[in-house]
Amino acid sequence: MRIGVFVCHCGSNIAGTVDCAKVAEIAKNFPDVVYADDPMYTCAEPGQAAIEAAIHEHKLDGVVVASCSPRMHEATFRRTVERAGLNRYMFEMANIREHVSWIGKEQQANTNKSAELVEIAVAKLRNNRPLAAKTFDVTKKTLIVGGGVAGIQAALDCAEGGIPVILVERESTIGGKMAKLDKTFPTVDCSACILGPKMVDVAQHPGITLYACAEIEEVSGYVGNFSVKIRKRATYIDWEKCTGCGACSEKCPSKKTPDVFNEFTGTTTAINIPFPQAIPKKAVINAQYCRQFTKGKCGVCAKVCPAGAIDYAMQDSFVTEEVGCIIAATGYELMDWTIYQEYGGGRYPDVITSLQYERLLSASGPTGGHIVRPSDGREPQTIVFIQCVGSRDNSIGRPYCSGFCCMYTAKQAILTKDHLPQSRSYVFYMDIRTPGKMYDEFSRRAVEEYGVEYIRGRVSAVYPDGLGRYVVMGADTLLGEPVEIRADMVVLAVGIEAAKNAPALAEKLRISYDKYGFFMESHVKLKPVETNTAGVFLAGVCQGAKDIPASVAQGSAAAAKALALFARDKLENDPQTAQVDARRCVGCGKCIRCCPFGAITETEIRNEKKAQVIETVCQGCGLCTSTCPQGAVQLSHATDNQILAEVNALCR
Amino acid sequence: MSAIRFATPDGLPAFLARLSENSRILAPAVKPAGKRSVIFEDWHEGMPVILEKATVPPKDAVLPQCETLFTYKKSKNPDNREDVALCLENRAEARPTVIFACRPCDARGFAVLDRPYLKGPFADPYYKAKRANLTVITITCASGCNTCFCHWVGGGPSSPEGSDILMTEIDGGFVLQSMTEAGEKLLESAGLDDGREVFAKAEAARKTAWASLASAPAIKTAPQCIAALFDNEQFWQEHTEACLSCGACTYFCPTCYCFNITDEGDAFDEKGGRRLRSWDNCMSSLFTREASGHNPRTQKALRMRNRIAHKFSTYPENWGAFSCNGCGRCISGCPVCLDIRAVVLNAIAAAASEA
Amino acid sequence: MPVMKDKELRIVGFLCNWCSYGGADTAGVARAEQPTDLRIIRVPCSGRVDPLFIVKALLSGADGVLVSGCHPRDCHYSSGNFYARRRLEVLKHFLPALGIDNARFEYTWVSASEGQRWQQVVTAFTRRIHTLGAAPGFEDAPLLMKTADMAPAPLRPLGTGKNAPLESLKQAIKEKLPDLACVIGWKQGYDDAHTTPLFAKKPEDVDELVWGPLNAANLAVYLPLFKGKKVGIVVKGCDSRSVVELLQENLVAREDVTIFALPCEGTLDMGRVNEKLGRYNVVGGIAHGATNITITTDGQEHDFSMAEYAQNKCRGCTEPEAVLSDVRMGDSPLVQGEAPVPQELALLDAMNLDERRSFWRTQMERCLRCYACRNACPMCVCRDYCISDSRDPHWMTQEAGVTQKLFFQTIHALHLAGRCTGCGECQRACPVGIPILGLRQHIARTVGELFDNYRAGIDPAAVPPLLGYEVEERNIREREWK
Amino acid sequence: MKNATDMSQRHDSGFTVEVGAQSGQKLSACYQCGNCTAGCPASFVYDRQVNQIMRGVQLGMKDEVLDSRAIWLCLSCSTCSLRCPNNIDVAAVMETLRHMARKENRVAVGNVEKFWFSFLNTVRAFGRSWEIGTMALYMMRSLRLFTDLDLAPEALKKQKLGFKPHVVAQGGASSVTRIFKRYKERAEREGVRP
Amino acid sequence: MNYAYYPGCSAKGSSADYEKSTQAVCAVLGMNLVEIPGWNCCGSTPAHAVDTELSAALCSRNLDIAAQQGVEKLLTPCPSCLSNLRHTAKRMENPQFRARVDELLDNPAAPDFPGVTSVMQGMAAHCDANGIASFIRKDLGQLTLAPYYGCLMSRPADIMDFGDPENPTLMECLLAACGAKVLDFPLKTACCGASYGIPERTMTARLSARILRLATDMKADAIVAACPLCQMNLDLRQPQAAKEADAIFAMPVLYFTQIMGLAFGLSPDTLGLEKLRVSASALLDKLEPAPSISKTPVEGGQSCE
Repeated sequence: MRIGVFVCHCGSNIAGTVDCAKVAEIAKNFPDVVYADDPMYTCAEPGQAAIEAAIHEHKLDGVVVASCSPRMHEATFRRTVERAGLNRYMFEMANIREHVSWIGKEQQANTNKSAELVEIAVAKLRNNRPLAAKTFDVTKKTLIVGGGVAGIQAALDCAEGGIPVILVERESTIGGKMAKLDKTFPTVDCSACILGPKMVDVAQHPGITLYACAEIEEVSGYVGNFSVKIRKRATYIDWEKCTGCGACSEKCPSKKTPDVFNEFTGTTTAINIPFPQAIPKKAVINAQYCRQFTKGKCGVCAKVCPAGAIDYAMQDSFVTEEVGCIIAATGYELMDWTIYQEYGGGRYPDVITSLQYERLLSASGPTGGHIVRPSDGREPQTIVFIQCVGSRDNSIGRPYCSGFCCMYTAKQAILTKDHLPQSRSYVFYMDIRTPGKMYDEFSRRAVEEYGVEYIRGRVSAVYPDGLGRYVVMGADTLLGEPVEIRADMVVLAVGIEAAKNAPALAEKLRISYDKYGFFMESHVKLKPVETNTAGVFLAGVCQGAKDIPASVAQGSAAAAKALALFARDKLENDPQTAQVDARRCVGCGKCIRCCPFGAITETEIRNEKKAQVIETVCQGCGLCTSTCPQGAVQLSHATDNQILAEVNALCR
Repeated sequence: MSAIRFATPDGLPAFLARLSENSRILAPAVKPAGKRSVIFEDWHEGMPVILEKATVPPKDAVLPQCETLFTYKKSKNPDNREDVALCLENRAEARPTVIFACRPCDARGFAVLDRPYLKGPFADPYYKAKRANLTVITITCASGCNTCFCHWVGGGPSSPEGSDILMTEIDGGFVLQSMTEAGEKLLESAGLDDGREVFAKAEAARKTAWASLASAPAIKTAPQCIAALFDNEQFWQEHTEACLSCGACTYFCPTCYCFNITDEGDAFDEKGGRRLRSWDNCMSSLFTREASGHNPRTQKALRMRNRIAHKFSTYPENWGAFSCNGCGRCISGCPVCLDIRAVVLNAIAAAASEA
Repeated sequence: MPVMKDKELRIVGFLCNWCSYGGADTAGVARAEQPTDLRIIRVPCSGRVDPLFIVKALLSGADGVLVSGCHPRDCHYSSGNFYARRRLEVLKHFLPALGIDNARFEYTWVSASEGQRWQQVVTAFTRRIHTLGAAPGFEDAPLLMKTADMAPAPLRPLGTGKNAPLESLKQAIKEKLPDLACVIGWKQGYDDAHTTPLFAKKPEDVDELVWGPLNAANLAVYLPLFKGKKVGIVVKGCDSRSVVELLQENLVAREDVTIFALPCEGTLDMGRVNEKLGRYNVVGGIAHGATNITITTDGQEHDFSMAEYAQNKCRGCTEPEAVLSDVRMGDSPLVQGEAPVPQELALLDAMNLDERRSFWRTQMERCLRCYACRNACPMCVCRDYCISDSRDPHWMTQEAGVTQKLFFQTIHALHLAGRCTGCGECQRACPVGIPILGLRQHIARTVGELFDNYRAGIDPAAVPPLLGYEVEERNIREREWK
Repeated sequence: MKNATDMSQRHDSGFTVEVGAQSGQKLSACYQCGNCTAGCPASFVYDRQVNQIMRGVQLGMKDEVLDSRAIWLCLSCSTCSLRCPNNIDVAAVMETLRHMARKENRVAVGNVEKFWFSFLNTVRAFGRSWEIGTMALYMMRSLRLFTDLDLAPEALKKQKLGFKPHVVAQGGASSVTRIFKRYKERAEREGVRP
Repeated sequence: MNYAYYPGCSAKGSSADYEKSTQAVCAVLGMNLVEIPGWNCCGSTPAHAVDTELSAALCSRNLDIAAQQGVEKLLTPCPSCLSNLRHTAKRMENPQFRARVDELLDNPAAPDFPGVTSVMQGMAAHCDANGIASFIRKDLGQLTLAPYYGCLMSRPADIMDFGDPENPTLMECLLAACGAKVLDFPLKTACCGASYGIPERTMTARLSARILRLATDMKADAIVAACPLCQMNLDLRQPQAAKEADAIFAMPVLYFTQIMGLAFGLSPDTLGLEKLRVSASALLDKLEPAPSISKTPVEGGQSCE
């Protein structure tokens, strides 16, 4: 081979602690190295041009760049060598910045280490082979997990862009958390009025297939060709027949079923449609409370259903969809605030969550929009809002800010004043975080126009005073004093957490999640919608706390990513895939067993069973290579011989 | 006129010590284990003198398990990195070596090796150097053994072929008789007592040994018979079914001399590249696998045919003697007790019936 | 602490591209100072790190090897690190069997965001390696010859199987023979005192079948050669485990193999039998007692009691009867007690790391690299394509040094992890009697300890431990970096 | 009128580090939510609230902190530590400050310390505490002769208080005395206030 | 069954009734409390407020005695003693700290100390709720009780290991097992003012008043305490609290052992009820003989642990 080595100064980033010229000089003695140089900025336009020129001038057939991390510029330099006519895989990088110059100050040790890293790279490069990508067909269809506002937006945008959409929703209706809200900040317009039409669009759009009461069971495949098995939970209603007339829930005798949609602020019937605007507007039986299931007899709904849609024998069913990309929009849940024993741990009926309060405010809620105390149905006069319950609290492992609580608390305090003009509202806060258009103005209105008392400090404890009210023990740190309020009702701005089975879904999608269960984007700033798994995108709070406008924006962004992906008819694979040497293969199938992607199948060559890699499915992990005892499967670009060359260069 | 000397058992260590002043001594050493083995090892003072037949023959002395033929280094011209100089360093090394207490069959092995390595159109310089520096002291066998068959193939318990000195145990000691000039020279300076008086006892012992052997079947026709069976795959398959293809038989055969050549290391490395010659094994599929992947002998039966034919047919055709010398190690050491004698006899019988 | 005070040592790191390499980058971006000894090799996934790379590095002069991947559950390839965790943990346990301090090898999980953790890991590991100092080699270890002690009492009475219903078995084989290409068994070898495999194709061949303590060879080794053909095989209990393992690994189809089984009363250690028989011309006869056999050579009688001359493995045997069979005859023997530590393993256990290096150097010097151990192993299914003699991949050289030889034994042992049934054919086949079975026993014990007492070759439907994983491993704990 | 605090002058970072080291707490984790103050049962008698003390420590305002009454009136009930969202053991910080103040002989609420010593003196003498003895000593020390006089009749009537101290048997009392003696000697040797 | 026992100084003085009732109730339960010989004061709050090492030396001496006796588990009724002993055991795990403490002691302390636990937890471990119910001789069904642990019993959580530090429920479990109605008393772990009754009377009075006020408003028949100091503040100092709060309290404050004793049919005298400042006679009037010796299992748990 004829190898050229370029040892980058990176200004003073590398040259500050590494003698780059000396590294280049040492590199000249490495086998097959015919050219070495130490440019100032290799990645800059002149640096790249110099590589191209050297390839031509010195007839190089392999290039090593010693500079920053390959995670930074490998793609850049691969394009560079390709421009000069080399295969992009005839290139290796030595990371002498992040792994050398930035982590140590001793020049001699750093120079020596850099030279060795170049030596490893040369050793590997001498074993490299040109690789070529394969093209494959794309299934132009998007699957969206979660029908909250982010998922709805993504679905509508994709469908409008001409891409068929499969929308999978865990609950019996789409709408997510937003459907439970009364009004939305900062405009205080009705949540149902702005979300409702979008939900109807989803139902009516011919390009959107909606599976409600459904969850992702299995995901296989890869970008362009995912195969997703969906579990449709038994609803005990044949939705093909159900007209959503509601006759069943009118007659249902099990009226003490907890009302999930209303956040348990009231009860409902065992068979019900969660709310009038539900999409799909279909009934579901809660088998835990339905007498037909608990007692074995009842059957009232089956008798009254005019469509004959009731099917007590229904089982979960499965459907498999082939799609080209997946958008995860699984949203959030409120954390279990009852771990706060100092707020009663859920034992005090008038200490409620903000989302429950939202249902009390809502005209379609259990109280018809009247604010009353759950304990005795009386109108509260003094209401205390406590912010950051379960947010920014290291002691329970939730150091993050939930993002939108400051705004909705201001909104709820304003609405409270609208509903109960005589009432007094207090908001305990640590910081007011309102970085949005018209946001801070909105929260100021709560103080200036609605007379909400903002008290800067946390609440240490809430307890009943024995006389029907609650003692709220707080501090006003601006005043420098502890304060106490006798309240009729306490509303907790409970922090958010990722949806309960988000980690399980992440594992199925092969994407990462942070330690709180929020999905990891590819790059915090520059790739906030992509994940590390090609073809899987994120939208909404599943990626991190955000409010409705941001969720909608990210839904659209995810849809744009899907549309961009499908703008091409064929995709190219990464040629760093496993290859089977059929002669070496004994057909034991160990690689097939281990492959996380099902990318290896069994084939027959001259009556002998052999393994075969489906190159477009292979993701290049190399597990098969380390599994195969006879070394018959080799991962291109990380073959045994390539890694052995590196080991040998280091250890002798 | 050969030199004849006598040594008492107690005198042997001193004898060896004296030899070791100028030479490397390879003598049998016992390796205790669940399965005990006897290996030729560098002998030095203080080690016991073992006279048992070794598990592995002393072939290694002239044909090492792996030897570095030469090393090669590349260096770049500092002024022009494309100008690369190659430097070879020959590693043919030959220290004066004495093999002590091998058996006549082992010694005959050297005679078998000598033909292709020295007597063909090209002499192998590495082998030649080692062989020229080798002196072989052979202890004659006192009896036959269940797996030995040296007398079938032209040898015997006191066959002198390949030996420089024959050593025979008699009451109270050993008679050492030089068979070559080198042997004579060695014995003359060995500081041993004269043995001419007791030489008759040695001759008697050798005769007794001969007499103890069961009579050998006639296998003179083996070369033709085996050649005749070349295309009889069924014959070879039947006789190879139990074979594991391990080739252990070839590794402790005193006459197997096939080798493989590989290059290791990097020419630019400090240690340089090494050209290695190592034992190869015709019972392995790898032996005949071509670079293209094609293999003319994929079946172990064909490989077995090759091994048997080489020993009893093709080698005799080329060199006029069997290349098997009947040491029987391939029988006693085979993990599944394959018997080369049976194959040869069956081949003669099968050829007869075919004819 | 930029550089350790003493001279740099050779530390090799294998880092997965997605998490740990990124974590090391993050540490660099944060200018987190680290010792300079480590050299990082980037691999796609920790699952790509064949444990053999680590052994190769350690045998070739590395003083420490560090593997780092994504945290469990966070693997970019979803499960690569789960497999890695099992394999690397097995290696971690295995290294001391060779005499290598396993503190020289560590694996851990560092995510791309954990720059600080990476700094901590590198610093702690480098400090650890400096505390251990440069790794000692094998080639210059002082010689140390040791042999295993006598085996303990067997778990069942050993015998010669003289009362086994051999004739009924022959009859049963003859009945099935028309449907089979052949039935593999044993017949008399070159003399009465040795047996050799029998490949019975005709009814009269079946009459040659013998049963008894001379049937040491494990015939399961031949089964893969008949792949696709219907064959019968006569098995001892231990052999049946090899058959089960072959079935489990798809190397033999269940419908293609008919298993004939008799209860085994033990087999002789032919190495010691031959040693006692010494040099002889002819076998005059062999007589089977209930618990001993008498071999007459050149007119002299030699008595071999099974209690004394049985193979070591027979004493600890808990499966004298086939674990899987189609035709089974004879009475079930009673096995009492727990299997003791096998002798070869006990021998290793009794040595410290320095002694083990010396031991292996001493033993390995006489290895001929004939690979009879490999070819006799029923689980060595690579056969003609063993990586020990290939150039691509090029794991080994032809050099005759101790490290090359020991590296081959490591390849064999690691490839057998979770698959070795302890049949001992490797050691039995070794023409120069190297006690290599100890390495396989060591790894089998580790597999049992880590994976719920898993034993290879018991259940054809089991998932071999190293081809599976648990998200939460019960017996593998991540070690802390403190 | 008070001038603005000159932060650059005020900041005694050594003090901050010392408090952190002695208490074992990460003081920079405090983000001034005020939960400690909100939960503190004694806050109403404090001159500076707990969160202000924490702030003072963060800023290195040694004099303000060590001269505060609050650190003497802290009840050691640990409510602050329990409620702190940042896992700071605030009670440990308060105790550390008390120790530091004592060692520098800055005792803002003398009576508290006098009471402690009265209590400990009876322990030193008898190995166990003796309530009447404690009270007597305290009244003498604090010159508050009427302390709890209102309770005396009831307490005496109910025989709540023993007129005789409980002395530890088996030489235990002298063993305890020796503990105090060694403690005092060591403190003097190390130059701190015992 | 014998249990090693550390009574604490107040048992020998101001809380003799706690001691008396503890001994009596434990005797009924089959727990024989054996004082470790030659124990000394743990130093209480003053010792650790003055110096941690001094406090640890005083506690270590006691733990050492117990260790020398071969004790595995040491019981103490007093939360303050418990807290000091447990803190010391934890701190002594630090070798440097231990060395400093050893300097103060006659002999270096034993390397391993026995575990220390409260009498209340000891009872729960000894006897499950059904077991306790089997000793009931009086029906407490008419009593509404406010359980009060004080601040030390459950805090800090990692040292004290007493359930949820905000909401311990062990006492509720015991009292319910005895048949009483138990309030969910929100101030159960609030501070009563501790020993500041002497140097800072108003503080303690106000804190105690808060607790008494809530118990009164919640219509408790009595507050049930587990700490000698708390009981003294709430009972003996009740007039001071009332004065401070400008209220009138008549809230009996009993030890939980006294309540248990009443349920077990022990005489007021045996339980030292005469030592209460606020008379418990109203309580005694509400007791009725148990309808039958209750053998019915108590709902909701076999064990209070």
